[in-house]
Amino acid sequence: MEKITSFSIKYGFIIVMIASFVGFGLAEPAFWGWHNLFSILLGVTIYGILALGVTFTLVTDGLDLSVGSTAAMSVMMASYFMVVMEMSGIAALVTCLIIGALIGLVNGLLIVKIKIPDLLATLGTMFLIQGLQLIPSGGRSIGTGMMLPNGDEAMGEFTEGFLYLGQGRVFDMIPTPVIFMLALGIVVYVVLEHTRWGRVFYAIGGNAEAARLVGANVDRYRIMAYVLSGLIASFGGVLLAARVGRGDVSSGAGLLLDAVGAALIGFAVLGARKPNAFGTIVGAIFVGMLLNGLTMLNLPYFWQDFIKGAVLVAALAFTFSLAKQR
Amino acid sequence: MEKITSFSIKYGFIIVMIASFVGFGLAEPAFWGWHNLFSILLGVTIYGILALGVTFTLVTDGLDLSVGSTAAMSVMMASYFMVVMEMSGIAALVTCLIIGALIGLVNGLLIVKIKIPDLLATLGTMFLIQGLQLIPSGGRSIGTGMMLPNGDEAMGEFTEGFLYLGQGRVFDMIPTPVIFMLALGIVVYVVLEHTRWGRVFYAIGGNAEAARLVGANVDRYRIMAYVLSGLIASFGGVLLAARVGRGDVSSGAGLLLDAVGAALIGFAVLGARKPNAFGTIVGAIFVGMLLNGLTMLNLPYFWQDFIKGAVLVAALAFTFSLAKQR
Amino acid sequence: DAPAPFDGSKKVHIAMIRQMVEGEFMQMYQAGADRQADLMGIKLTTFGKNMDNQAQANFVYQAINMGVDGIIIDHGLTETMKKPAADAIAKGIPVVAFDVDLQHPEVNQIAQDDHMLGELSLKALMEDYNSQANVGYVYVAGILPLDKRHVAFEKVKEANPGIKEIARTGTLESPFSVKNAEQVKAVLRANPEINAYFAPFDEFGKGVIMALEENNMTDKVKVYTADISTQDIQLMIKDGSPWAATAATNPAAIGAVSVRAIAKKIAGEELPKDITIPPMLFTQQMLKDAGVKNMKQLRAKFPKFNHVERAMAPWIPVDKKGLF
Amino acid sequence: MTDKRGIEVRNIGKSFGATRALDGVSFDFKPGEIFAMVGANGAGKSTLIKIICGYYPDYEGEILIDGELKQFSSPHDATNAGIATVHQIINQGVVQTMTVRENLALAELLNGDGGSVLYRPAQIDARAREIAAKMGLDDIDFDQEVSELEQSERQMIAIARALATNPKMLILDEPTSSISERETEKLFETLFRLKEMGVTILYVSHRLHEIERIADRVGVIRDGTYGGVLDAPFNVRQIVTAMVGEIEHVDRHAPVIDGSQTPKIEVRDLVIEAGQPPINLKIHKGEIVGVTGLIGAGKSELASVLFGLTQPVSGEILVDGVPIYSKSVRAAIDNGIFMVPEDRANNAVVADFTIRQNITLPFLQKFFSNPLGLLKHGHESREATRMVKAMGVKCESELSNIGELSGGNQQKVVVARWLMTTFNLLILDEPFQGVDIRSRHDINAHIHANRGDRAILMLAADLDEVLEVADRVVVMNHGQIVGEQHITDIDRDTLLHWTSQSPEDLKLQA
Ligand SMILES: Nc1ncnc2c1ncn2[C@@H]1O[C@H](COP(=O)(O)OP(=O)(O)OP(=O)(O)O)[C@@H](O)[C@H]1O
Ligand SMILES: Nc1ncnc2c1ncn2[C@@H]1O[C@H](COP(=O)(O)OP(=O)(O)OP(=O)(O)O)[C@@H](O)[C@H]1O
Ligand SMILES: [Mg+2]
Ligand SMILES: [Mg+2]
Repeated sequence: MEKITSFSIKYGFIIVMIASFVGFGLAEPAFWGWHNLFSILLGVTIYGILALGVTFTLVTDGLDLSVGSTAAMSVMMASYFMVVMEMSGIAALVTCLIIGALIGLVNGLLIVKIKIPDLLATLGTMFLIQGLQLIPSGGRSIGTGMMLPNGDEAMGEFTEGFLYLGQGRVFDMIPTPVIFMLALGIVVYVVLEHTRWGRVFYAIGGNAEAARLVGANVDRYRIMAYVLSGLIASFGGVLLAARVGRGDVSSGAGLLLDAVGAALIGFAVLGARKPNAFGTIVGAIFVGMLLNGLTMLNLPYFWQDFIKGAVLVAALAFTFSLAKQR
Repeated sequence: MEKITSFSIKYGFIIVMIASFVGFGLAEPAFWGWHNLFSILLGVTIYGILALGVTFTLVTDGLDLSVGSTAAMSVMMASYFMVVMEMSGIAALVTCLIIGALIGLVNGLLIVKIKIPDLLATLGTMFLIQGLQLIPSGGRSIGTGMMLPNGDEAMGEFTEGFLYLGQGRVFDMIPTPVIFMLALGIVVYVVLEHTRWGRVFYAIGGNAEAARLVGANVDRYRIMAYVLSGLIASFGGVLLAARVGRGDVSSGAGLLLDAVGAALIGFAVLGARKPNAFGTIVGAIFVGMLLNGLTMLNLPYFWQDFIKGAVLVAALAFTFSLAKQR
Repeated sequence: DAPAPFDGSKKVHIAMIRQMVEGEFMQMYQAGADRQADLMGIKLTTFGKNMDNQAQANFVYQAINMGVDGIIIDHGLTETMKKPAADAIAKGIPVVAFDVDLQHPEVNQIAQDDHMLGELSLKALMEDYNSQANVGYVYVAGILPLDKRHVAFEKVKEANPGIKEIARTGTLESPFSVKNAEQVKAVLRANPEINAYFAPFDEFGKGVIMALEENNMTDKVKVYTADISTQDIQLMIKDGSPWAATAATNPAAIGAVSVRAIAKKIAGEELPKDITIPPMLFTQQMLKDAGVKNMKQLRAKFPKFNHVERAMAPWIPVDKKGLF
Repeated sequence: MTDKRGIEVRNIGKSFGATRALDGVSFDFKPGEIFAMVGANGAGKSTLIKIICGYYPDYEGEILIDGELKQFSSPHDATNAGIATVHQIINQGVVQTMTVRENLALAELLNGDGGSVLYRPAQIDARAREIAAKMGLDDIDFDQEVSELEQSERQMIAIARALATNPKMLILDEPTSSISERETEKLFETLFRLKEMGVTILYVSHRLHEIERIADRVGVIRDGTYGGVLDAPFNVRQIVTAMVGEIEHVDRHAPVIDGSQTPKIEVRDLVIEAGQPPINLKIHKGEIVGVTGLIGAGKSELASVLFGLTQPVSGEILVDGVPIYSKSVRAAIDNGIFMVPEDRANNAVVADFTIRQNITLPFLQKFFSNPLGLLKHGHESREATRMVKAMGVKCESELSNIGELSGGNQQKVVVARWLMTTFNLLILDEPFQGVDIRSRHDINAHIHANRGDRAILMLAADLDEVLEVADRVVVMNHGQIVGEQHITDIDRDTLLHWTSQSPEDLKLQA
């Protein structure tokens, strides 16, 4: 009995995932195609990446609500730099990452130094950035040929290299963003689970006071978590810009909730009951797989939110109720 | 010095509020008109009401992310009941409130009984309801004359009385939703500050274990907080339906963040540094006033998000940094 | 010789109250309206919070409180906006509406001919495919212009049994194009027989294009849409672009028409109750032949698109340079 | 030439907003001595410690180590300088969500100066074992999460970790407040060994008998100011006088028990855990019964059953001869059974509530008039003020947040909340944890003066504490009651023997 419970907690989620994988494939063989599997992965890259950033803040017992708008900011800025200011792709990339890290730094300082609770501080910066990102372009989408305020046309273009970040394929097969997501996932996993820093992050999340008293520089680590979150979010935004090929004003909105959702589903993976990189990625992929499969079965879009929610609730209820029994 | 600090903490927010009130009026005299002031209040009713529900959950140290979609659910259900099922306005109202309370109950049980962390549980129900609300109408907005799946037209109508909830004016002057918001605000204020239930809610938020050991039925109170949050959110949804006069699919979108924002700005009002009903309402009105004033000054929409965020961050930074110095 | 109050007797103040503010179409509409107001020396105040219907109703009252001379209502829900509009008219403030039926005899209705928009795009499709096509469709119910275009599609399917709808998706979740692309990709995998796509809204169209590109299917499926913008043009003229045709009105022109219409009303001039703006069809070939790369050039090469001869008057200056 | 070695603090001052916690305090701590620091609750002991260990980098005054001026900007700096600290609040010393292993090796895990950034499980495990071995903690499960551990085990982890750093100075802030006699002995042995090795030990405790026994010198802090230093030999009396002045004697007036009377409270054949022998206990009107026993002897479990927190397997609880059944805390309270729990910070205090709000919490209905249920401010304020006065809580006003009070004063508030109304049984679980002698005396006096014909059950691992309060001492061991003595014929040796019997001995007796 004990064993069954602990097995269920540990592998229940994975089993459900495999079962749905098999189920979808039986119902619609195209689901199992290599190409489709990569499409699923590609579909979750952006919010999967954001979710990795969110994981950092969750681990330190915080939460960054500004990741969605930071990513959107990055989309608009990357486009603005290349299209209007005619910067090179690499310069645009680096500048975006710097901006993302700075946003994270501001969040971190507000939370750690001014001691504003995390939800409040990041909700504030979320609104702030959401507005800020639209100011340079006056609220318009940014693409080559767009009219500038002085009546000229913007002549810059997304560089080839930059577009490759979002649209390239490695070995003509694996989309580059997928590589980025998996690589980042592995890095975050290793950092959190197998380095001392990771232990410090978790220790701070468990008891910041204790960590401080044994000599960890808690403030610096917590700020670092937000900086990483901002940095990763802006990288997600860069990939999104590269995929879309222009600065689309509608970018950020849905990203936040999807990213937070993925990170939270990660709680249920392998019965972790705490934020963890592996779970985050698996959670993101699971949601992507469900949406892909259900679309193939021609389920209307509003069923998708419902199912996303039902899965999240079921996974959590399962994990937590079993864990409680133990 | 001491005195100045504590005065600033206590009245800083109110002073900024009065200053902006004066400033807007000087720039645009129409701002001060009675009618405009009621417009401002009317503009914040829906999310102000939702924010009151959020306040309950914040007080018990939780957070209900599903309020926005509960309200949206209520919009769709009210419309469905009246337009498709041709129920009376009062029956639709009551049924919606019951649904809202039930959603809250589910949240409460997930959190208290299965012990899923609050953010996770309510994020799950948020997605779930967001999908669920669209299922009865197949994802379409609900209005008189809409096509039903069987090819008939829906013949029901929003009743006069129901519409009055959202569009009526008391003394030909004060919009009914404003009355509801203020009345509900007063009720929530009295309950939280001046009844023993409120005291227990706060005690639970401060130290749930201590509250349990002085005999409070902590589980019941926490469930109650979510039920109230759901109930209030669905009431907000009913008012929204009555204002819009139609079951519009896009209703819920911005509500969550605006409601949470208002409740959080409430932390800064009178230097409370904790969730409180008075601050919530004042926070909501402040944001509404800013948006109204800035629109009058013809500021583009994207500046509004920016300013909303800047105000939130500034108010919080001010309150918390001063409080820290003390 | 302009009529009062445009004779310089006072600065006319107009409110434009919007349901949607984001997106290319909406931005161009705004730009057109701003430009026209500028030319006429009108103060134009824009009210809008994206997709917040009750806020839109509030804004009407706020505009009334500000004592504006006229109100343009741009999109919105009939049920929500008809009462505020009636209240404004009762206060003596004239109202015109774009793409929302306000059900009031004194409101002039401006609309792009959405039905025709759908028809034109589908006509191009039928020509290209000889009325035999397996069509993928992107549609979200409950949005008025999309619903009208949807009706056109239903009619075409009825009249042409060779046009088959194979699958339908659509979402308004942002980021728009990416979320739609994910869905379309899954549909294309599950239904390889699809050889044409009807996505009567350019934001949907971009999602389809992205899906085709990422699936390496740009040579297998052609896409038919509605609306046009610089970015759309860029995508259409790209080498090997699957974007075959789009039917569009000029949003900037509609913006200008809206301002002219309300101005004429304020001046007390005659104005037809319904002002419809006819769309034009642009095929990939037309654009390539004309060497058009952006909206500015498009307007220069297709003057009919730019100059919508609606709500004109000798005293109203029009934008000759065609800035948008 | 004075000896420059050791650690010297000069003219230390520290304010928290309007509170002046320390003002011009100077001490010198010599190598190879155990320096005990005493002072009433809120005197500033913990604050001084946090200054020395780098937690509060902004203070007035100077810290010299071996004659050299030092300024630590973080606990990390202090650790590097060879200062190891065990803090008063144990839960500030462990990370509950991590395993025992990780907690033992926490310093290595979090700092690992110069070492690899990689987390090396094997290394950490070895280190954890080494640390555990020093304190004889080998029987603890290394993979357990600390959240599942007892308070005493948590404290042992924190102590073990501090000892393991081979410090130059070891600071212990009330290390014995929640560990048992046996563990205390082990700790003292270690301290004596470290002393031999020349380590400076700064020891803070409210258990003055301990100090009498182990300290070489005693430094006194009085209200944040320097209160003098006593050199050995000294006795408890002298320490008390130096600390808080003379303390008058508590009138005990143990009631005369008439065995034929119905006891106020009777616990009859109560089985708490299946398979355990039943517990029987009578408490008469006006009687204060003290229960002692080692950590984990089952005292708190008995208390939880009486208080309705957990349900017994079988057996009865009778009040005035009438069986009652408490299926919840509320029901227990309604039956007149109250409890002050042992873990004050986690289970008793609502830190961001005012003193007043904390006092009135269990009996809110009294202060909220029906039917509207609105608060009667005046009534609440009067009652709270009365209790604050009666218990001698040291505070600015009853509207201060309780979180700003010192531990002892918080404890007085927590006790006060239950004394507002009449009761049948008051359970005090480790009521004097971290409470200074004066406050203990105040609480004790108050309880004695107001016992009336009610029953009081006091649970404490420390025999001295029990003897201070109880009329009768009951010893628990492995979940059973193994013996009792009246206060008039106490024999310490027998009591200690009872507490330390092994399960086998107990079986033999049975
Ligand atoms: N973080 C803080 N903020 C405000 N005041 C504080 C803080 N820490 C301590 N104080 C105040 O400083 C004074 C000294 O407290 P401290 O904890 O040092 O006393 P102590 O001697 O250790 O008492 P105890 O024996 O109860 O542990 C008290 O008045 C306390 O209220
Ligand atoms: N939360 C718990 N989880 C696991 N075991 C527990 C728990 N609480 C108590 N126990 C076990 O129950 C037994 C009695 O513990 P109890 O807390 O009653 O002891 P105690 O005599 O009150 O000691 P203390 O001085 O620590 O309060 C011990 O063996 C202990 O390990
Ligand atoms: Mg202390
Ligand atoms: Mg105990």
